[in-house]
Amino acid sequence: MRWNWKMALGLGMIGALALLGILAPLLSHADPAATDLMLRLKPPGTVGLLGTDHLGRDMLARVLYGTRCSMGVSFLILGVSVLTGTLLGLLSGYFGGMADGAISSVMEVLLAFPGLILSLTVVGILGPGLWHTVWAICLTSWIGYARLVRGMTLTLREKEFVKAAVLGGCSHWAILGRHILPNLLGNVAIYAAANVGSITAQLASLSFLGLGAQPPTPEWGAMLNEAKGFLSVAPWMAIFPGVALVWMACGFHLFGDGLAGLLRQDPQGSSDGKECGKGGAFTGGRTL
Amino acid sequence: MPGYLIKKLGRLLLVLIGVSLIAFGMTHWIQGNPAELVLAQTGVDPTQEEIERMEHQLGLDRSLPEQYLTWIEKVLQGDFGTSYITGVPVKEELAYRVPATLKLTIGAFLVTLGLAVPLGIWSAVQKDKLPDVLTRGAASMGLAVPGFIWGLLLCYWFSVRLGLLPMTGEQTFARLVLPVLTLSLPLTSRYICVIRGCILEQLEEGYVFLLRSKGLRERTILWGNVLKNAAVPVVSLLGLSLGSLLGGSVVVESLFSWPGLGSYLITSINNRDYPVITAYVLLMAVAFVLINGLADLLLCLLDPRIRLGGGRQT
Amino acid sequence: MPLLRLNNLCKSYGKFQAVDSFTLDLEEGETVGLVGESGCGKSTLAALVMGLIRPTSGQVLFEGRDLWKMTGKEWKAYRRQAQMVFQDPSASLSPRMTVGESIQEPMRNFFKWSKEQRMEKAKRLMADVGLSLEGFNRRPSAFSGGQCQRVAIARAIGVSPRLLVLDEVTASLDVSIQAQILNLLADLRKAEGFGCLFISHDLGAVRYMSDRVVVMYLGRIMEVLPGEDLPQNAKHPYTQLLLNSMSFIEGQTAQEPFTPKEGTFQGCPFYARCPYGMERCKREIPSLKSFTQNHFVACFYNL
Amino acid sequence: MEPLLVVEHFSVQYQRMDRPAVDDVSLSLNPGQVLGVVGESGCGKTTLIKGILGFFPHCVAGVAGSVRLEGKELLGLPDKERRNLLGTSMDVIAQDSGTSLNPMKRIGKQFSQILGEKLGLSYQSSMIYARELLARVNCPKELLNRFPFQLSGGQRQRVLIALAFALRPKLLLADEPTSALDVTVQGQVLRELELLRRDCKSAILLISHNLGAVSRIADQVAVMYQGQVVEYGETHQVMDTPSHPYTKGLIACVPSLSLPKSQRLYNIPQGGKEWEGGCRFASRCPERIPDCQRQAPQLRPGKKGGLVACHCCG
Repeated sequence: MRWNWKMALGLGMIGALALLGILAPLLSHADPAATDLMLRLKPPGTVGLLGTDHLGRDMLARVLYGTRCSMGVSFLILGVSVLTGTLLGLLSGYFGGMADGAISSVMEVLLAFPGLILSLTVVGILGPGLWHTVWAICLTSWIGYARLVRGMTLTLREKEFVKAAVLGGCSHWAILGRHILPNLLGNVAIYAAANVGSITAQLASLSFLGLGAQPPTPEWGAMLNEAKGFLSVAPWMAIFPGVALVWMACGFHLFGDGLAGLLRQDPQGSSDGKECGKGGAFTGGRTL
Repeated sequence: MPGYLIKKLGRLLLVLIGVSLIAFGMTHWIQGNPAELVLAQTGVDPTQEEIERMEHQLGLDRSLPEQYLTWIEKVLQGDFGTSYITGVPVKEELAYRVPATLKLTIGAFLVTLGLAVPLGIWSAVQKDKLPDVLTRGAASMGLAVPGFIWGLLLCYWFSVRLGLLPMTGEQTFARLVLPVLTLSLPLTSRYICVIRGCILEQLEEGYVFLLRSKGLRERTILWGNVLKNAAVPVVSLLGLSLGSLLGGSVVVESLFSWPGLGSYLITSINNRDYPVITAYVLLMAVAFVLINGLADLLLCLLDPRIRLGGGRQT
Repeated sequence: MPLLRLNNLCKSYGKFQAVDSFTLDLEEGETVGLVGESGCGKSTLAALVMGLIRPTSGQVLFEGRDLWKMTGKEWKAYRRQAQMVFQDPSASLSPRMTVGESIQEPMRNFFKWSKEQRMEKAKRLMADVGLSLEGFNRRPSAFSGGQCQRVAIARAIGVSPRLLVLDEVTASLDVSIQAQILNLLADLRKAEGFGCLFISHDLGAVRYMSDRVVVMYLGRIMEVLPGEDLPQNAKHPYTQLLLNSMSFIEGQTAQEPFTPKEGTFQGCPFYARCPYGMERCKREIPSLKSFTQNHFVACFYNL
Repeated sequence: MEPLLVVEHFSVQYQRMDRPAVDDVSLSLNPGQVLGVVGESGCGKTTLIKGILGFFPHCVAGVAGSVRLEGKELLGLPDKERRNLLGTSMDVIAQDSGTSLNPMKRIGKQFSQILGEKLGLSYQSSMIYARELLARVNCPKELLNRFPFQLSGGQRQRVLIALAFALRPKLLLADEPTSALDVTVQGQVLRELELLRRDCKSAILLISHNLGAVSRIADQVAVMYQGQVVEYGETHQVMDTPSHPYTKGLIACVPSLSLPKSQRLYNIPQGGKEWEGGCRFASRCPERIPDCQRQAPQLRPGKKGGLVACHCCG
């Protein structure tokens, strides 16, 4: 597989951030949750490298530990949605009938709730909290995968090589696993690379609304929420988590863009170039 | 065309029923026993007998389908119950909040179209030249970064640092500028990419080759043919994007303390004010489904292949 | 008992009759050619024969047993004994599997062979269809259309089928490659002795390959005749139209233009385009009548 | 007579290809004559047409030689001047009739748009002209009110032919105009093409993979193999007494109806390794001599007339 600069840069940005998150205890000895009201709102350089927030917590530690929360949770959501969405999409596209009817109806009703609102509703029912937001985002983000995979399965199912596999005595599971799944993984990867940015944004948005990670958990969205009230006195409280968030978002975006370009050039990568070519422009499904 | 519309209408109805079932489920199972809730407002611990009487009064002892029908009837009349917190009927609060949100979303939608359509076309025409590269770069940034970050930035520069535009106070035009910009930014970026992509895709089509080989001017080809064809996928996306505006409005309203539905929702979630949440969800879903229905209708009028039922769709 | 018998086979999609009252026998080792223009139901017929779709009415009988009444075991045996090669060579191989894996797959599913046995057989097959072994571990994208078609043929004959359905196997290939594939199929048929249903729009190729030729129009059989009777003894006006068009294109004869009749008719499907149409053709569907011993025509005009 | 079209030493090289797609091709075409170019996929026929039209895709790395229409050099012509030539002086019938018409416009509109811009006709008069044109290709005038997807493949191809002759071009480039059609329709469409050519006195450069179809209407035939012309001469001479082994093979490998039933089809052998120099056809050639691998043969007069590029039969 050839590389392109977008993908390499994006991967580098994300890798660097992930490394910072993993190495957080080595880079900052401060406890991200320890408050010290004596050291409130100190500007960067005076106390700690990045200053302190309104409760005197060390910003460097909070931004670094925030990586673990923001990035780790995003990947968790991504994993759950990719697995569920792909599985359900495959089943509903390949077998059709009752299963397809049921899954498609569920998707259609869930899609009737615009954008972030379904997630908001779920959090509304369950109450604010990080894990509640995780489930809320999972509930919406699998749909994109299911729709993509279902559509592609429907096209692939009619392809001659699948018919040939039927005639070659393959069982349904062999056809799904050996002939259909490998041919749509490329597009799922493109979609996922674009979608992970959107998941990060949703997670941060919900936290920013005060519904996601609850204080004192260090999470960038929640930190920005707290910083909102101190914009005029302590802009650094917003700048550092904001920069981190932008850094991560751009990293994912570049990576996704690069991957899409790469797989689209490579005719093997996407068995249905036209369809995914358009999907690329709409990737991520839900933006804020 | 009638066949297509009837089919779409049928699906729309089914989805609305599904939505109402979810909302009913919310009121029924999640909020706890409404009878107890109502009685709790009196401040005295109710007896079992009182609860049962109240349940009868509220119709809770009837079968579920019956309850659903009564509930639907009430909802259709605009009765969403009363807020647990303020005791004010939800309907009244909504009537005050809806116009504020409408101002915001419609404003953002217009800004999006006004910016994205010319920029998208320009970018496609100037493909790989400087204007295209710059526009695409900007659009990429707008797409990658979460909307509320833009909001915070705009807020910091124009309101805190320059003091140009107010963040609080009356719902004036000046106060609307920042929220509208914030809300439309991600969508504008997305539309620039989509419009550009659709135009470029159309330019590769066989009919463009035919028109070029007849020596027609690029202007005729673009304005007389390509734009209309490229509009089809864009229009089919319009409905969805209004949805993302509605979703985004929650964040923007809460960021700029705009007294719309979104900020009302956030307060209610924090207070577990279930009747408000249910009403909000129902309202949004219905609005969204209807908007999508309208977009379908528009698409149907635009594209003869759908209207006359035949051929492959784009 | 014929190897394959199609008994009054019908398949309709809504109001559209793709295949209508199709009756045909195919003997062991015989090649029947099926010719018709696009949309005449050729590919639907192939899918019906292979059991990929269910007929609306009528039966597909393999050695006298109805496909759709077979037990699981019989069905699996049928799957092995009837194989098919498709039109689009690049689409009929799984893009993510190597060519070697593709060829081995049916063997793995139908035979309890060891891996070595399978590899050996697959390599021998590749040589049989005229491919070098360099490509064994390559993906189909590294192959040309003609080579992919050779791979598809190797995959189909690898399980020693008794019936091979060839659906427009040469249609998307270059002329010189078409000839190669036709000759390859003719050689393999001689060596393996399978019965063959050769479907094509190209009358020349069908005649070259087939013992008997079936001419199909809008889902119905117009004429069945021995291959050597073409082109001289064709009787049906549609067969004659096909022959005329071919020789016109090849620059041999002039062709009279004929404007199709407007409207829809109950009777013969070819009536609208038939220069000899009579009152009776408008109302009645002609059935297949014996002209000579091996020659059947569905036309009122000639009988 | 002054030839209408002269192509001299014309080469087109794509990026990342080891050999030019069109390699040193020289052809000439007199007014009102038909030149058939025959070759299999990948032989550079379509690139040749695009090159004559001046439509080079982005991946073209280099172009050399000369293409002259009525003595006027076409390579490097400014866009505006080329646009004036296109349609009226030269026109093209594209390969794929399915995508060559704008799917969202009625046929009539498409006629009027082209006739309006190129001939300055009003909508009414262009409709009258379009009806006349359709009648000449045996199409009912009702087609003008239909959309392309409501037409059959044969009708679409006829509409394209009518559109091409509407501007009475001096040169018509036809890229596989009938190969996607059923055999019964092919004959009719070819005949209509021939009639219109006679009426408009246009010259046609007809490209096809089917030697038979070309020989029906072409005065001269050029056979291409891997970007090069290997045989070039009068149609009857090339068809009846072919000189080049590739041409012989192409004619013999067609399962013609006149072939005795028991006779085996002639096979051009499969290609061997990659081309390493010398004659491109050498690895498949049954008449190859050692010289063929070493030195590329030049196109020169053959024994039976015409031009042949072969060491053994020149």
